[in-house]
Amino acid sequence: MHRTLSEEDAAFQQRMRDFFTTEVPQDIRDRWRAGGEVEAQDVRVTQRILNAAGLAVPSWPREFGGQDWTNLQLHIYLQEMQSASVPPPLAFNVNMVGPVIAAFASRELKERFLSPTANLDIWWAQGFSEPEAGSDLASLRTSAVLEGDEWVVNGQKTWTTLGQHADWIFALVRTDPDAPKKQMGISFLLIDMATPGVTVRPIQLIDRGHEVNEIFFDNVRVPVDQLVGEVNKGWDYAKFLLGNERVSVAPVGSIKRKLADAKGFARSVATDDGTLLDDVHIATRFAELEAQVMALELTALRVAAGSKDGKPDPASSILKLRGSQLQQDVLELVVDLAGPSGLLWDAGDTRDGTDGSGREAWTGKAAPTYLNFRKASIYGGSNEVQRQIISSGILGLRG
Amino acid sequence: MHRTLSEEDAAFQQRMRDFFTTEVPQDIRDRWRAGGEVEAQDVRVTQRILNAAGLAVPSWPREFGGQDWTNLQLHIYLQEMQSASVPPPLAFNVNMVGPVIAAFASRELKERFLSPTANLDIWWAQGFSEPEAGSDLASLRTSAVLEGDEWVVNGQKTWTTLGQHADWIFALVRTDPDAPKKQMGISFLLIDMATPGVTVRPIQLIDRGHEVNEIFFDNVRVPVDQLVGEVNKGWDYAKFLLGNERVSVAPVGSIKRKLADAKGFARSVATDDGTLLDDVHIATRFAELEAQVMALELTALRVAAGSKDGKPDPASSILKLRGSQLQQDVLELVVDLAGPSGLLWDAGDTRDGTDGSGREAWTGKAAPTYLNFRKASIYGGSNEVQRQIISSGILGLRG
Amino acid sequence: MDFTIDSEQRALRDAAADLAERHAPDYGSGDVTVGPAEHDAGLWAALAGLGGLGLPFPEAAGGFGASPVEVSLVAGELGRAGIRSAYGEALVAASLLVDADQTDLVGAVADGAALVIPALAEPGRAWSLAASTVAAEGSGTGPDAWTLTGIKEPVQFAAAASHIVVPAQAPDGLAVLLVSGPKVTANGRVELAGAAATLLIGPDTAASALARAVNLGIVALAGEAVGAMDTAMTMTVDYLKTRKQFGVPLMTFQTLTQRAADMYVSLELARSSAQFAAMAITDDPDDSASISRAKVVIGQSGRHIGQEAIQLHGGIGMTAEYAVGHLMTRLTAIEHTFGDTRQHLAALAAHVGDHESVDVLA
Amino acid sequence: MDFTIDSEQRALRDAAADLAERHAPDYGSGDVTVGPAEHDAGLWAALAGLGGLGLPFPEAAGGFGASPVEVSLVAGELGRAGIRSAYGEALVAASLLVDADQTDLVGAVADGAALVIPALAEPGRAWSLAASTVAAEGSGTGPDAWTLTGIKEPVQFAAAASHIVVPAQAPDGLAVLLVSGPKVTANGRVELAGAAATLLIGPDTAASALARAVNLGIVALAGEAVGAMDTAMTMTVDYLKTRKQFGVPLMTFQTLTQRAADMYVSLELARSSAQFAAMAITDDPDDSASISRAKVVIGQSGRHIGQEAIQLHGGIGMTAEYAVGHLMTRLTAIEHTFGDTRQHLAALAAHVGDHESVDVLA
Repeated sequence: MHRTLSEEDAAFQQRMRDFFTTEVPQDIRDRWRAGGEVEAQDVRVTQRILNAAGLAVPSWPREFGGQDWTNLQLHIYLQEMQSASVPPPLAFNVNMVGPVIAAFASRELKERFLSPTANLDIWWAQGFSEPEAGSDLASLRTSAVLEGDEWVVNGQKTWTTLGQHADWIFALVRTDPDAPKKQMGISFLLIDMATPGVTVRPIQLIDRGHEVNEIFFDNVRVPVDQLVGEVNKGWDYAKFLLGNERVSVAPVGSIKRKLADAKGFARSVATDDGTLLDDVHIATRFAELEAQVMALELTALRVAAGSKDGKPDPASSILKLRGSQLQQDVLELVVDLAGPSGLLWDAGDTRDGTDGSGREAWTGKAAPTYLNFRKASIYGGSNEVQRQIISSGILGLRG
Repeated sequence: MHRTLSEEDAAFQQRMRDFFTTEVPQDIRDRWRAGGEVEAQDVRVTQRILNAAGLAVPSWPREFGGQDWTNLQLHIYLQEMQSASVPPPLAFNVNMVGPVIAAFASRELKERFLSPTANLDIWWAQGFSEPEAGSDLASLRTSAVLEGDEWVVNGQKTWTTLGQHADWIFALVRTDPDAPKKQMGISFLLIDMATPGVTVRPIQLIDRGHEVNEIFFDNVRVPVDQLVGEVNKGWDYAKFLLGNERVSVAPVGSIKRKLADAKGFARSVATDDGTLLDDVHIATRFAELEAQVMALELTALRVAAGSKDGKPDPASSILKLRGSQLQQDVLELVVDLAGPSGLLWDAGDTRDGTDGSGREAWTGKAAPTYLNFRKASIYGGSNEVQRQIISSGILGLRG
Repeated sequence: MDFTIDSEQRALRDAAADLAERHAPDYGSGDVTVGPAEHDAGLWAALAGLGGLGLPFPEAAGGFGASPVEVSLVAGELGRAGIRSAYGEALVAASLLVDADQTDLVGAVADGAALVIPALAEPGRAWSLAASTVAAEGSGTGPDAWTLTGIKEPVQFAAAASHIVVPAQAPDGLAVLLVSGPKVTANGRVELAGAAATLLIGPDTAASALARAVNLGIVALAGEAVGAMDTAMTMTVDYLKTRKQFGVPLMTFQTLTQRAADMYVSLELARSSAQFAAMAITDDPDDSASISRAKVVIGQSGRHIGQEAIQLHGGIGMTAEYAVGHLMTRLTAIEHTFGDTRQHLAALAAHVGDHESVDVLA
Repeated sequence: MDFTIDSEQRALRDAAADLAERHAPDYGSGDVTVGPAEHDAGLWAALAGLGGLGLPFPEAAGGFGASPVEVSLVAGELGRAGIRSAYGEALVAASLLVDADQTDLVGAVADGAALVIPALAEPGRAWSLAASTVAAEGSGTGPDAWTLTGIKEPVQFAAAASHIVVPAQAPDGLAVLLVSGPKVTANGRVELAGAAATLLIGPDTAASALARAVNLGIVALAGEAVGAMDTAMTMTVDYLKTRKQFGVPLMTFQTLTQRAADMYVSLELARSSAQFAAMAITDDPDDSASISRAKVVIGQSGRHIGQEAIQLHGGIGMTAEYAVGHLMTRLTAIEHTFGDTRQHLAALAAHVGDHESVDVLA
């Protein structure tokens, strides 16, 4: 048990830090750091830079571009990336469909899809959630019926994040409506968004942004060879995917980046006798959040070290649950820092610059960002679902 | 809608304040205020003083010593009593068995018991909980079998508060083991603790105190006329009683008294630059607790005003739930104020008095009192049960 | 202490409820403004018609001789319907106009002819009523001959305002001034570079007048917040009853119903506090301590209920087509208007040593 | 960063677990001390035999040349078994003795011949390492010729102590002194009226030596606390599995299982923090910031788990015959030993502006 990094890991850390802060353009990183709606082009450019350096898909099998890193190195990689405000490789590609294809698809599909997926030549969307299903994912209704050598897909997906940018979508579809359990009879299908019958409808959220969509499938014909693995085994692949998703969603580096930025915000707000960072209540909230984030980061390191052969450890639910809480707590703090300056939302343009009296852009983003991240405890398995995984999977409490 | 008291109510308030602070001996009130184990004699003396003045059983029917007060006056009475640290009339007598006897018992039982119950000539204990039942009160097993003109009682009760002082116990007993529902077949029996076969075993709690007991019944013979109301209707009377209990358990006045005392405690602890009451974190906790207690008190006033004909309003669960939380929060604050001085428990005797350097008695009581009051969210219907009453009884959420 | 309302108040509340229903945004349509609202002239005229804008001010001062209790009732109905307006802000400004004996302008405010808004926020500064970076300079020739320099930002509804009321640093201390036809650049930015102003209240009484005015504004916001919480609560309960997951209604899940119960507790505590706040300043307009306590309770309850309402709904709660997210947005804004929870706690904390306990029956 | 333990550490931990099992209080018997414990000479001799008392100190200084990591492992097993002892206190005192080159006495401490306890608390004063009302006066004839005046109280285990270590106000500032055979009046009260003392550490380095010593003490307490939380968690889970209400096991009630999950999260965060704290001062004994952060996490987790463990048990959790209540009692005491959550937060808050973020991989 020791705190310091080995020489090798310290060198690795330095290499990552250098790469992220010099090879990814500053303007892209500035936009990412400021938050707000995702610029698709920034994500594309960044992922291609990373991919060229072998840094886009480190968790994939070596033959498809992965790295033989330790869990600690993977943590350092993510930490440094988030710390430098580098837009991360698209999760739908890198953490979701890529690993599923690599693990379960035919050699043909692997060769067709993995390389463009790693390079974001294909932008993937996730077609899992449905309006009537909610947390009960397995009750999905979108159907695929085999006609000749095509699956004919009908139904609707929702909450499809960044679906407006997507070239392809991986979807769970019901291929056997008569299966004895709802988890059976589901397949995992790859669908070109340009196929006739696919429609995207944007959903506006309460932060004014457009990041999720409804996707409608109206007699969409999908070649039979675009089904991953075996027919009616889709639920197994989905569980594998969701496990990966959970492991990747303790955004410790992002939380730390935001908390550090928040200190700058606090320093920029004058009070009657100093700045908000001098206010005892505010300073104490920073101290408390730093202690709690430290505990989360340490737990991420410890749990990662304990997980075996890539299988999702139920302990990763701790990271998802606590990570989303702390992410939300930090954004709540930022809204409080913005105070009356946050009561109007689109303020970035009013910064004066000459007399320093203008409103700073972060104040106008504080409230919508806070509201947007209420999603963190809902998507990717709500916090209630994570607690359920912990209580039944770890504690053995089965009601 | 107006804030101030009417002239009549203001006069009532003054009358109560004068009575409690002049008619109840100072030494009794000092002991009560300091907390710790209950002195039975203090409770007896006080209740008799109150009863002589018509202030022991104001909620009872007029003919048995009650008062025709408004709900606001009842609130003022309790508030002033608690504020003056007057030991309240024994709840088992005044809020529990008394009202049940007055509402459901025969004229004969009323005449036999109500007057000595009001005057605490009989100290009652409550025989409801059983070891195997917990929150599921109705699954009780203590049995009563009719033999001639006597009920023969066998079984065990537990968590019997202050049972060591009790002269009589009112108990729920199963009189029809074959009833189709567990709530049926229960009767409400009055039992003299001196009857052969009744045994009391003390339970020590983690505050070192002895306030609860197990009571064993071994072929205890109870005259048939000591059954209240009708046989097998005991569950109805218990529900009536528990409703009354809930209404009476928002100890706003006691919480305010303790919070005010805590300010004095904070002022008595020196820091490197003042006292704990000057510490911003401590002062803010006081301010926050005062705001929250204010909201509770206002809600107690508002809910009391809305309740009709003595029926327990499900809204009273709000008072029980929030009251117990705030009670616990205040005691948690007191432990924090005691700090290292609270690490040993029985410190009252070390106060020096001459040089003022001795430890004050409250510091040694802080931790055990805090621990003791974890009971507040467990007994009288746990907070989980209160939430259940709110969600199903008020919100109509029936799972 | 009496929480009941009389028949006149009940009639006012019912009328406000009707008005609110007519002007309520139709969130389901998907084309309602997301986030801070614009001024709605139609709603405003209706509020004036109801008598809502001059309610708490004496008739002699241009008002309608009711009290903050009536303000709270009207605001509650606006909040319940999800209406976001300048109601609280306009009352703050009007309170200052009343204190400055601007009877005609108060009358114009009350009948809706004028929209007067307080310009309180300054860029890069935390909420404060004690100081200002805006400077006021008088020519010495009378109350109408003052000029202001500096920036107030953001001032919500400034673009629609006929006048703004401006706390500013005068040579002798903090003063309150009136500016007609404020120059609004960009979004909510009021540039006062040499703007002509009328001195309303001088340094002797500006601080106390401002505190009183904000007390009234907080009563309006507290009432509105409770209305919004009420609707969020009702919607959440309905959702738990009707929405099915895993083949059963959500209310089958005890962890959700227990949390709904906690929301209800928060709601009822907030309701008591909002009503009490109105009673307290009806009795004593300077009772800032009671107002701060109520603001703390409202702020904490609003955060709790807003967050839980979304969480218990799941994704649907975050969409612009569903009211719950908008309600939480508004509750978040209310928490940060006229001082947030931390600031009101700090104000209270500075005085906890001054009293033994809080006496609501005083 | 590496959280794994080597085979030597594993052996030590297993030995500590055996020792703890042998000396664990039998709460079920009902005749275990409730509240703060008395010194248990048998346990202490066993701890000395294990090598536990001199673990983190260099062999040259009289210790066993291990590190705070080993302390944390041993303390964890004590905590798990519900053993309450002077372990943390004794390490604080020994750390000061090591800094003062009291090699013989350190040796005596390590083999259990001496019990040296720090006397830190003073009546009517909040936790502080910066000042003292106890005065130290030197005769000028050497380090052994000092006297102390004042009171330290409460000093747990003082009655059993061969020596106490006393921070006191010397003419030039805060110093640390040693008193042999302290005079204990009443419960934990040490009267120092003219007590003869040896100067251990003078004002130049007393503050930093005290901070280092307390850092070590906190590592021991944090380890113990996690052990106690672990047992409370296990007992709660077992209870939910086996105890039936309304005809079904308690784990049928989702509101309880979801709260058990939250307890588990608290436990794991506390575990990481306690282990990290040990690593941090193994690297840098002066890293008080890492220690304060860990103390905050442990304090909050311990409160959460202690309170919920009792609540989920119901009444049985409050009885002296059941371990859970004792564990919460101990967790409450640990939170208030060597500075509580508020005080460590305040220490951290004073420096939040000094760094951009916390780097655990430093």
